[in-house]
Amino acid sequence: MTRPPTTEVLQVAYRTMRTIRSFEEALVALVTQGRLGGFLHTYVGQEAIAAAVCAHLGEHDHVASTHRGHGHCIAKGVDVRGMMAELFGRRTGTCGGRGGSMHIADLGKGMLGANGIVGAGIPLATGAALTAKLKRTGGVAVAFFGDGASNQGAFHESLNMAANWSLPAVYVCENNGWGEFTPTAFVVPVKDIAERARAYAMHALIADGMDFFDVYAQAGEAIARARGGAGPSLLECKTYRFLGHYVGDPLVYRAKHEADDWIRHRDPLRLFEARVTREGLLTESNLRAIDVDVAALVADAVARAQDAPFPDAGELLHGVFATSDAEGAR
Amino acid sequence: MTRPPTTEVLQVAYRTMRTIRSFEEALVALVTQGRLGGFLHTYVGQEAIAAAVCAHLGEHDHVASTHRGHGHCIAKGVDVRGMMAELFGRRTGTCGGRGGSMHIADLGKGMLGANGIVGAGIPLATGAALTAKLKRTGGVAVAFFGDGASNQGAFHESLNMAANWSLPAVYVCENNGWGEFTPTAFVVPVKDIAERARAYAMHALIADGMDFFDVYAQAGEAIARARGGAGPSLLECKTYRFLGHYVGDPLVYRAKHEADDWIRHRDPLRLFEARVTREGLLTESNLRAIDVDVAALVADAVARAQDAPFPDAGELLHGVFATSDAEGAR
Amino acid sequence: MSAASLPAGEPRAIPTAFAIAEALRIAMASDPDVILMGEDVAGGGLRPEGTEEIGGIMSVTRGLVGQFPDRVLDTPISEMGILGAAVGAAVTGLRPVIELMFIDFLGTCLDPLLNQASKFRYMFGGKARVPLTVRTVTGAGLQAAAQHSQSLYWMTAGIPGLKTVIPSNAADAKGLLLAAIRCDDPVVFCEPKGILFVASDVPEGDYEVPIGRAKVVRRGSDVSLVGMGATVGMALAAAADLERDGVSAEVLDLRSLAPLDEDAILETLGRTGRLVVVDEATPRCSIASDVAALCVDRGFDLLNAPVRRVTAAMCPVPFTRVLEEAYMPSPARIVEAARALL
Amino acid sequence: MSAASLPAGEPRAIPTAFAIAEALRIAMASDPDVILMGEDVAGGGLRPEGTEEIGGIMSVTRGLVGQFPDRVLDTPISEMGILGAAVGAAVTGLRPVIELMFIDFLGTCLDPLLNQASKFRYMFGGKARVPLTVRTVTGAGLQAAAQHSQSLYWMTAGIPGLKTVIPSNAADAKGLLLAAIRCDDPVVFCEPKGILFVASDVPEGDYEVPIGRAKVVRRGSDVSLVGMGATVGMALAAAADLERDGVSAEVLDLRSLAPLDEDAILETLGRTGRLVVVDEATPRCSIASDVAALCVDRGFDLLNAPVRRVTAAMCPVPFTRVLEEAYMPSPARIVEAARALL
Ligand SMILES: Cc1ncc(C[n+]2csc(CCOP(=O)(O)OP(=O)(O)O)c2C)c(N)n1
Ligand SMILES: Cc1ncc(C[n+]2csc(CCOP(=O)(O)OP(=O)(O)O)c2C)c(N)n1
Ligand SMILES: [Mg+2]
Ligand SMILES: [Mg+2]
Repeated sequence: MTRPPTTEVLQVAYRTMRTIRSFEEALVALVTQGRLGGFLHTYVGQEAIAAAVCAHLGEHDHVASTHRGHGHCIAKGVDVRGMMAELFGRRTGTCGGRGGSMHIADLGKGMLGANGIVGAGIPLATGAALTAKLKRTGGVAVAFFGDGASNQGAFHESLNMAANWSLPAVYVCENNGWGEFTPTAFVVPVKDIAERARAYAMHALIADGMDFFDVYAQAGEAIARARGGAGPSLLECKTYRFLGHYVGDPLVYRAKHEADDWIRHRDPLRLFEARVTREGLLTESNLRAIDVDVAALVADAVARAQDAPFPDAGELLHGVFATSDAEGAR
Repeated sequence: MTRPPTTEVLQVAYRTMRTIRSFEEALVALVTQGRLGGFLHTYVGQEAIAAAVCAHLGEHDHVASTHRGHGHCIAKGVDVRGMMAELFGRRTGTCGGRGGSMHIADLGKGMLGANGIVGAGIPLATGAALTAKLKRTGGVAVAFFGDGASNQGAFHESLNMAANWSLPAVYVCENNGWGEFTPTAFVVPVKDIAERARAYAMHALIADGMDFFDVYAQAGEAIARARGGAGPSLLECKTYRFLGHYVGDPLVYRAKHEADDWIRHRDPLRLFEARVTREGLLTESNLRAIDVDVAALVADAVARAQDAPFPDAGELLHGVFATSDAEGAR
Repeated sequence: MSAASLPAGEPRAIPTAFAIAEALRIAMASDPDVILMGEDVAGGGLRPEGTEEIGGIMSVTRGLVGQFPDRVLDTPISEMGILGAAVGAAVTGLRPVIELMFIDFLGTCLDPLLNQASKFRYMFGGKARVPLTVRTVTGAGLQAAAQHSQSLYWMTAGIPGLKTVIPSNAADAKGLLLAAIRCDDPVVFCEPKGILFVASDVPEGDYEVPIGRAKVVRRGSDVSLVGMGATVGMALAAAADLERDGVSAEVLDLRSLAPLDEDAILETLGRTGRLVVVDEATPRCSIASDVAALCVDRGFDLLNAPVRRVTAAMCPVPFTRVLEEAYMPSPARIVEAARALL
Repeated sequence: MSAASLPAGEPRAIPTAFAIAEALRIAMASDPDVILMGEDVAGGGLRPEGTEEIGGIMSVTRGLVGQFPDRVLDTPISEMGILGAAVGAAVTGLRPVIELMFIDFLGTCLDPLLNQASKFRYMFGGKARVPLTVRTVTGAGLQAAAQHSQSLYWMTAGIPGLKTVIPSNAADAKGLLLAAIRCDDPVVFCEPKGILFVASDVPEGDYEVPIGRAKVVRRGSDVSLVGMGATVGMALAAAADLERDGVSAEVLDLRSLAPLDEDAILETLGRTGRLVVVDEATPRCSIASDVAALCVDRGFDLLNAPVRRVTAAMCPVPFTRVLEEAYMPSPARIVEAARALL
């Protein structure tokens, strides 16, 4: 049983969720103004999952993410200014402007990267868990991925390996009801993706992905199991993607009322706020202070990013290889 | 419920099993004598499965096979003389000598090919089932594969697709306890591979793969479901590979008594013979007559194969493309 | 049934994406065995009122599911399963057209192309037919970054038994796609980002552009610029630039990467004696290298100068605009390479 | 820690497979982060009495699990999972060495190499290290047929950010593998069937052969024969043949396919003016094409004759011996190609 979150955990979690929300609201605005390019996928609506899972992780734990990676990066402690600069393609970006939204990584923070290949993060986290086990680091590795990714062969192969080797890994499936423009029910014949754990005799859990407290509890259990040597788990979080698949998505394929219902009644930030204030865990003024902080941080990130220099075209071939003698070599 | 096999079915089945056994015993001898090369994987011990499953199939049904494909080919009606000539690399071989053991295919007989890539036959059968469904041929497609192949991503993706589309497919996993030189239990964390069907809400069955009658009954049910539009099944058959992984395998990795127990007590041909004679379904003389026939057939196949011509080196580039103008084109 | 002889109608300027859609519609209408499969190509079947399918990430298949409800199939995100099933369907009587969203995803589904589709006919003794088409988006230029911007057609072109084509304009896209779908061999049909939303004249009706034939798209006498897909436009722009300096450049559009039209390459080399090949892909093991190697082999006596390859840089595709531009071939780089040969 | 400076012991003639095993043993003994993963590399852990592990299909890893029980890991038949996990392990502190049984299986596990291992460092702004080695068997000649005989190293060599090496003899195999394992970049290490069980002199002890450096293995002045892996032996046999006719052939062993040692190629071309490149792979998008293209680009002024490519045929690998022989390069075909240049 996971202990209930402390006040500090709640403060950090709210800050994380609010930062994700504000960061991405800023992105949508910037794209609309034509100031940002590339393929951007927002995490709005799913914030509670990254915040609650990462609340149990330290810097020596690893996370592998997806194309929808901003939330996981922020929750894992990647610097928001660096992220914004990255999206602007600047030299000061997390990846020096070379990666972009789908490739933000910060290995020093245990963030193995967003990933443009659906399902590809799952084996990466499995490998990080293998390192933790063999080197006895005490670390845990978490793979975040979507419902759609659970249809990839890499999912199957990885969970099987993790179960065989009893790795300290947690597989967090964020089931948001859609894979791009196709409803999950159309391509996944089981009601719960958690059911798939049976194919590997793996521990499975289901959480309400809109409820920070539920995800916190379930993820806590899964991560404690992993850390304690009891092996991997599959944690399914039921959630919803509030915005389009990508920024610019015309959203013609989704009934408007479907999204409206979720947004109105199941917004994870509003649910969180209602509960913490109702239960006296945090005060309204605590929350508003964080909002102010976060707004300032995001504004500052944008301001700095757009003033930062671009990389130099002459550096095109830098960093292909670690062995510098081969740099740019064919 | 599958109706019990008729006398005719039993005769054909015994002939099939005996042909597989004799064909492969001949191969082992030929390799030992240095008369055959290439990578050969024998089906000895697993004959009841191919015979019983294919007893329910007609020429308009399709089968996809594995590296261990001789048994499936023979059971699906591929000409034994052509197969032997193929292994000898002759022009008269099923594939003109170009394919070899791991690539015997006969599309006219509904045999989509042995396959050198573990797991690769599973999507092929899925596609054949899709054709059957869309073209309303009434056909069924069967994928044979090993326990080891159930760890491949292609297995997961294919079963998921088949379940989603309710395809007329049957996935027959021949669990022989080993994948090459590694015990199944070491790489598959579930006791029954049939359990994996749950990940797709798919119908699952388990049969004793050494017992023709049991496989016949279970496969009959699965195939009838598929043909009747009730969707795919996963049928696990528990079996054992009597010989090495490949012809020439030193077998140092397997305890001798393990194989001996199976061979002594669970030989599918002997179990079949005991039951049909005990129950008066076939007579001893029926069986011996078939043995004589089969021995003659195999001997003739070998004799013809070794006298048949090799292809001409000048034909190296023939048959790369169906559009002949591009033959040999770069 | 070849439609090459049918009268093709009047041309209209439409974007390549629309020309592709037209080809799909014609192919499906003229052959009931043609099916489409891919992620979001139908978009979830029966839709709630007021919604529409998006028709694949580039909206190319939009509207097709309405016209051919049983033959446009949404798939799970299971590229290996999809391509493998497509091969199985192709050898059993269907003529599948697969949408592989980006060619970068080849990493998840190479086996059905590498070891199955391309080898069946040969390996089975010349007896199988594998009428499979894989449509896939290629190329950089949209800041789609390292995993959504590659030009991996060299990987498919290098596989014996597989054909790979790449149009440079909307009319060829339509005709090549019709030819690909009707071909009894597996064909990879590349849809370069750089031309997908560019409009050009496309004839109405049913016609095919033959696979395996390059086309001279501009006559010239001083230097040959050999391009493919989006680099043909770059080569034409470079040729226009060169013309201002009095240099006459011929432009050859390969159209088919495998089989390669070797004769057409040698013919243009014979006319000019100088050749620059322009390839959106990275330089190693590339179509560009094959063209150069052909010139120094069968074309040796025709050569008056080195053969230069203008390609992408030998690094992953960078995200930021300034690096992505430096990474890609460009008219300026072509001009520079050509000038150095004169 | 580079071991290049350690004194290497006396050479003994051992098969390449043993030299590879020796390199693995040394690498594991000298660095606790080195792990081995692959199918049957350990063979099922605790064994019943009287049984032994087979140590991978080529028995290369036999005995290693006894010495390093926690670091030799049997995997399921899950190449995508294995390679993907290896990338994850490599960026988090291990130095994995993967056995991909045959390079033909690349079709099931390309993505971790194509889109992950090779791109991480660049895409993450030059900040990741991916010390991953993939050992894999390549080549034809054992009648292993179309799906177990390919020389697909062109596919990995063409990927930016990935290194690909291929030894031609046992001593290089040992030194190149040690260098590959200790390299902080991902390296594909090819083990050609044609040399795996051929014995040659191998020094004892710990030494590295640097990645990216070709080696002249025979001096000559009339024609250069450029080989790699098993074709080096063929080139040497051809050179011996040519010598009987008074033709002096130089033989260059590429050893590293990516990066390619361009200078070494141009140097040998400079010495002879004539070049034949011999590649076990199919001709399209090949290392052979790259070498030819280099010659006609930077080496144009050195060329006295066409550059010929002796490669496998552009078809799947046939099973029957007579066709497999016709398919593969051979000393006779090299001699013929070289003679035609003189
Ligand atoms: C291998 C691969 N196939 C397809 C895509 C295109 N694609 C990007 S996101 C996406 C949908 C993913 O759905 P899901 O896993 O549910 O994640 P979500 O977008 O809902 O967060 C698809 C198909 C891809 N990037 N990689
Ligand atoms: C993709 C792939 N990986 C590995 C191999 C090598 N291999 C051939 S057979 C085999 C074992 C297969 O085990 P299983 O599926 O249980 O079939 P069995 O041999 O027991 O019939 C392996 C690993 C292969 N051919 N293809
Ligand atoms: Mg989703
Ligand atoms: Mg098995």
